[in-house]
Amino acid sequence: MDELIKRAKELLEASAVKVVIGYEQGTGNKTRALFVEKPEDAGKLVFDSRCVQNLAAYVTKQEVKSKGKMAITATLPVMRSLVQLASEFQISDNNLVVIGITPDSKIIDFKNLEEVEAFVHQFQIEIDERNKEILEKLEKMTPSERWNFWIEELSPCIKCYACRAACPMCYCSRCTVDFNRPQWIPVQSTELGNLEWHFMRAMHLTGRCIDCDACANACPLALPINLLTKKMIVDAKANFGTYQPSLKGENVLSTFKPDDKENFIQ
Amino acid sequence: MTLGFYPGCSLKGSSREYAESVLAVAKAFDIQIQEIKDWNCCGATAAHSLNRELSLALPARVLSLAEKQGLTEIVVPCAACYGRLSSTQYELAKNPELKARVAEINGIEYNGTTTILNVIQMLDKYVTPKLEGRVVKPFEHKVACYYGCYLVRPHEVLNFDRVEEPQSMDSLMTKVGATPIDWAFKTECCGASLSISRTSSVGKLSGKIVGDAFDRGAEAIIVACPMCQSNLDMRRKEINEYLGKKIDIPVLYVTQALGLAIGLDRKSLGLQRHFVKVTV
Amino acid sequence: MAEFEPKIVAFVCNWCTYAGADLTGTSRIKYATNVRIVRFPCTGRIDYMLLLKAFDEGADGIIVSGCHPNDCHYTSGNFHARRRWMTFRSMCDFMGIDTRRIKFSWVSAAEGAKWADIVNTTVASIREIGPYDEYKKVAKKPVKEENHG
Amino acid sequence: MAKIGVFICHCGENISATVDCAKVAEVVGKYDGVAISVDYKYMCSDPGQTLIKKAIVEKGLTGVVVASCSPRMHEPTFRKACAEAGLNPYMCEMANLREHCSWVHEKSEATTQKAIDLVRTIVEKVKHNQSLNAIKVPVTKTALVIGGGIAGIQASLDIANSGHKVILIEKDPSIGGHMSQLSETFPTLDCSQCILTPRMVEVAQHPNIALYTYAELESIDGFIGNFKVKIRKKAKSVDEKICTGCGLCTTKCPNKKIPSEFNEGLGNRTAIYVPFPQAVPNKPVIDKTLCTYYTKGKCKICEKFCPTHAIKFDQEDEIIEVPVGAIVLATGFTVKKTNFFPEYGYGKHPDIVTGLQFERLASASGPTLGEIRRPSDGKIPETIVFVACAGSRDEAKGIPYCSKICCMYTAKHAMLYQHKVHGGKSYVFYMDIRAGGKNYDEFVRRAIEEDGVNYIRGRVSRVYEKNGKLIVKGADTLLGATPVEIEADMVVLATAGVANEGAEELAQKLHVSYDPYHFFAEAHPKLKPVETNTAGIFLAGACQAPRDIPESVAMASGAAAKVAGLFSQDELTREPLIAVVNRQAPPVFSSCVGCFLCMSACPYHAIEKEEIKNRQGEVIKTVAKVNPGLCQGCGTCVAFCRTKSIDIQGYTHEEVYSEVMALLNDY
Amino acid sequence: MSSDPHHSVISGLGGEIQEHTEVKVSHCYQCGKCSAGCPLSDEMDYPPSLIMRMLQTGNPELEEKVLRSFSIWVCLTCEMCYARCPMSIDIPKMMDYLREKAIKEKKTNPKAKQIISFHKSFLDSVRYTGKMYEVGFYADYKTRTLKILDDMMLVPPMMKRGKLRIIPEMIKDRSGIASIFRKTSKKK
Repeated sequence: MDELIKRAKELLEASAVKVVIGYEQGTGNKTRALFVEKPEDAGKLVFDSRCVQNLAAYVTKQEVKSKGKMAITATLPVMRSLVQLASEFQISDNNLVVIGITPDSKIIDFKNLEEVEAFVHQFQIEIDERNKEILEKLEKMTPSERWNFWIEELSPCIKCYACRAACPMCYCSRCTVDFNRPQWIPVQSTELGNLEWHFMRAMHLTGRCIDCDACANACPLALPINLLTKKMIVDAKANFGTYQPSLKGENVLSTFKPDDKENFIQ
Repeated sequence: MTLGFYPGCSLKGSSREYAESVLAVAKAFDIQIQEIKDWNCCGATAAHSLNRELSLALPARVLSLAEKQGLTEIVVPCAACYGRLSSTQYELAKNPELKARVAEINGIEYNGTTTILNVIQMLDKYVTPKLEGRVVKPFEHKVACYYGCYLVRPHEVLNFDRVEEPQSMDSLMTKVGATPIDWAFKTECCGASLSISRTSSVGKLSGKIVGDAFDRGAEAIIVACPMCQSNLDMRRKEINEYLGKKIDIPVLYVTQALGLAIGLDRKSLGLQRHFVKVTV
Repeated sequence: MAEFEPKIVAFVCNWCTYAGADLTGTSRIKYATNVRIVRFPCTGRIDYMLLLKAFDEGADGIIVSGCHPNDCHYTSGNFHARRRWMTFRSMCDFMGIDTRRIKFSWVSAAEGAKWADIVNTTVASIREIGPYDEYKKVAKKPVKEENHG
Repeated sequence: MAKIGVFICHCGENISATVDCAKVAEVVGKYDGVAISVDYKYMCSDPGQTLIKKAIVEKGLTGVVVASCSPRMHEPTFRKACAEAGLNPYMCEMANLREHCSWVHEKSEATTQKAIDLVRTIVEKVKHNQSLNAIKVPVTKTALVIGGGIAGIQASLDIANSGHKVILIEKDPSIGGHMSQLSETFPTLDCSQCILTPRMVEVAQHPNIALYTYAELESIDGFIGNFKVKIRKKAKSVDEKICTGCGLCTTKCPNKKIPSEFNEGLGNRTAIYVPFPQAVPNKPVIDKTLCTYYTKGKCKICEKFCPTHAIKFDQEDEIIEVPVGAIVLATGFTVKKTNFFPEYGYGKHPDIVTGLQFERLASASGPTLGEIRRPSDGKIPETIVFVACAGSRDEAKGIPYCSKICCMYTAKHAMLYQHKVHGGKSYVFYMDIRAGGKNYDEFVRRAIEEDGVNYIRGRVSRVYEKNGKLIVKGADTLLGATPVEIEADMVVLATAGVANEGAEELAQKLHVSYDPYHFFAEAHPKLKPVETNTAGIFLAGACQAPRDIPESVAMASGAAAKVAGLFSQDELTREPLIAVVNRQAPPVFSSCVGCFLCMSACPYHAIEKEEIKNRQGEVIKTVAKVNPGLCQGCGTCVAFCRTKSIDIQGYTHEEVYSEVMALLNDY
Repeated sequence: MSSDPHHSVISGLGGEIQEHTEVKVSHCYQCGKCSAGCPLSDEMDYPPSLIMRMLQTGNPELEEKVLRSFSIWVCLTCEMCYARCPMSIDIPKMMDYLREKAIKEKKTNPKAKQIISFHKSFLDSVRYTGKMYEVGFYADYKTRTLKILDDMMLVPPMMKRGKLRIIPEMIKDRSGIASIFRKTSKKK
């Protein structure tokens, strides 16, 4: 932690960056995002197991970007998000410095995003056992059981879009739900509106989601919406092979193999 | 490091001079050789002609033993054995069910991790680098390097040298002072396993080989396979009958020629055991 | 009550399946009247949200069809579509949307008969399964009116 | 408020037999936005069209729906009619009542109901249609032809003769290609050079053709009608303007032992050289890689002797940039060399030669002046073996396809041999004789029946040398595959025709797709044989697949016709049914967030990055932009875009959305 | 289109071969290169490419001929055909299968008696000693073939040169070897 603070200080003092994005002690036993702009404030930075929020969500936000070059304390999920964002031209080495934190909480410096990519590629994106079980349980259900399950689960959704705000990949300036000619997604939080919103959200994250669970963690009603994206990851792996964010930016849906399986097509 | 050694049956009997020369050379370059304990026959042509599973099980057992003995790399001087062992490793690597089945038959664990070297690979790896200054009696003869079948074929299994007109033995012989000739029968079959059951064919096939080598002025034929050697050597009577003339160029194992070049004595290389007198 | 007449919407590409359906016509092959064709330049253009919309509006079944692999008028539109369908389909399945009601197919400009067959079998199977009330219930549409006018 | 006119066609009885057209007209007439709804016997007839035109004018229609046959049949007709009446043609759509309804259903309520639904759907679409204007792209009426073989020559001449400018580039010092190396040509046995050289000269002298030999394509960008190409003119070290082509230099050059490419290594050339006597242009170049001056730093003998002081050692590569409207790829092919064949001795036997080398031996202008003499000792071979399918149809060697031309030239070779060497014995090992073509099979029969060439059906397993003879081991599969062994003096391998070295890179440069063997891919195997999937780039000759001379020439003329067609207008008019990325007022500029996933999805590389800059010229935003010249309108990008920032004209979100809505909802 | 390597377009023996060895008889287009390169095709009743053709027909009579052919026993598995086959068809592997089948179905060609006896004696020797004990196996082979005198003149000189050992070198784990033979010779 001290090392993290030291690093942040250095960067700010050398004014290599204008802002360092990290965590600070929040209310209760929570941590929250912190934006350090003065070296003397670096001391506020904390890092421990409670820091699960995916800070990558901030690097595309105008108000943060506008501060100038950013540094970000990046755990593995954050690093994955950054690689994906870079592959979608949202960030680059010119406007971002990555202070990596390894899964065993060591600090590593990265010269550039290539190095970050190389680092994250050492780790496979694996759905954890608990969720695997849940997915299997769901897959065992009949379609109508699944249907009822989701209608049921999603019915409380109030379309507050906290999931969208928390997701580093949801940086679009205009989300499809805000698009009204035509109105693709019913705005009201009706059963249908909720269903279609979460359906589309998962589809848009196919091949892009890096399974950080930020969406589910952010949901005030604790809806299991991350199951949808997890399912997409499982499928993508099964159907299109390796699943890793890569700077090559070959999204599974924007590329194809002539021999992709098509057993479902008549 | 110790190099595993799988002599195979011939090297224990009719071709013991091959074993002798291999070991002699190994000793001369202090390569630690360790024979695989309680090894069995690879099954040779007989096994794969009559019983596929057996033809995989027998070599697999040998490889398992090597693994058990902690031998990561073994040399298999007999080209036929080398072929069988390599093919088995290849087949089983390709086909997990078969691998399981074979392990079950043999009742020994098999991983297929052993590196299998033929005699030339062994020499290239452990001898040629140290050959500098060791050649005291350059083997200054025109030699026909004869590879036969199992040393180079099938290529996708062995992936050693090139299938047509291989070069490895030739370059090795050049290093010990010999002059390899360019000839046409480097990889033609000598008749192999038909030696006893269909001697006439062997006389013909081996005849063509010895004939071509002779016509192109070879003073010796160099081989790396006991079957080739015994067919070209012990069957010289039939060969000469086929060719209608008496040809007496000797047939040496690559290790014998190399042994002579580095000054090992002829007996230790088993040269007295040949049918065609080794005059070179 | 009269036999249930399923509403089937077909999303097809202009160059293969639409032309194929034309051929069905020119060859006077008869098929069920339940299907309504919407024409697209290429399967690559077909937005999966439209398929959901079709269910919203009360479709009981959907056909999506285009050029066979390697025959795409735009060389690779159908390859992209195929991946999208694969993902869309398993997403539907996972959320309990009845994938038996969505038929994907390749119908070339020469396969007039195949088109008729696809339509007939689809209609038959949907008749079997019955109307898509499950979805209709959820889609009881206060939403609908807004989309018109 | 929309004013839609709906015109229901009976199509004689084709529609009205099963659909109650009057009822359709009546029901649809009640829909809001429908200003007029009528049915008529033949809408496509003159009176029918007049009906529509009148309505447009009188009722001031904002959109037209013609419910008749398939739009694939008559859409152009009715759109034209609308345009003539002053309505934007893209405000006219068709409902397919014939192919998709009346012809496929029995007469019934349901059928009529379906017809009504179909019309309603299209009405709703038209309500959301926007006026569109055809896209006009200016056309640069100059063609670039890459490759100066017979295909390139033919294409250049045809384009030039149709009155357009042509730039022909050839990587070698002379045009002529493989054809200039050939002796006689099948199936007529007329001399290759005799028919080719006049064309070569014509190219050089044609006022519309700019010929750059010793030049290669450096780079390209732009799109159909508007390509920008950079051409590298390699330094010839000879000033062409001054050089008279007297050839003195080539006789004086001390470096005389360089294997001649033109003679396939069977003859030699000098370091400063003209590839062959009839070369065009007939002026030498210095081979920098082998010239003694360039390699060792001294010599310059040629310079000393050059009467016009044309030698310029300090000359450097020159890169020129030219705008062109179309490109013809005619880069040809090459053949496998004998060293490709382990079983035939890795090319170590001088008397085992390729078919192309045999052409040189048989050619009057060749190293043996047309006498068949074997390279090793110049002896005339008494027995010669021709091996067909050498490498071709050989999956194990990575060439599973048939090289197409070998059967014919092998027959020709055997024939030429029999004509030139009396009493000579010739054998051809073949697997199948593929002589499809005018007078082709007759030609092969002649070789067998009249010239006594021995055809043996079987593949040669091995060739090796013994006592100055080449032992050829084959089998006669028509005699139960009995082994055949022939002692030959010379062996000719009909080696596989393969794509050029570097074909792949060139294809990638041009965004032209290619097959697994690096031959360039045509846009459609049957209907677009000379087009590529990149508009404005065409194919001619063996760069697309092994081709013989007649085919190459035909293809070249085909490609030329396409180019001439393209150049026949000053502007390219293209349907405006293409994708567009929306633009909005600052500070948003566009809803596009610039993730560029669409880029990798576009089959045509039509999506570009556009940097939006502020007054200070700083980039504020980078968004996608569709190049209207490249976009073909598939819409794959549209279905991709998460922010719905790309839309495709003619099939916009709103249009298709409202179609689906209307489809399922009766009023 | 099936990607299953075992899926065969040919019925009968050809199909069976593909099923068990993945050797696709249908891939042969009869170029004859195998027959041309085979060192012993002149001693075969049907050269390799002809065998392939016979199998392609799926004609039971021809298949019978193949099984009863001498060719499959003369084949040396020298792998030359395979090495040069333009379609990479593993003919030797197919030959192995045919030999095994011919024995199972007792359809071996009479001319092949010696060759087969040789193989059998060889394996017996291995079965009992774990290795190929030349003297023993040799004696056994001779009693099988009644060719007592053949090669006898080879014996003394071999002895002299110490190329024959009188006492067989026994493998220790004889039961292991025995069980391998038992398990592999079980009819499946």
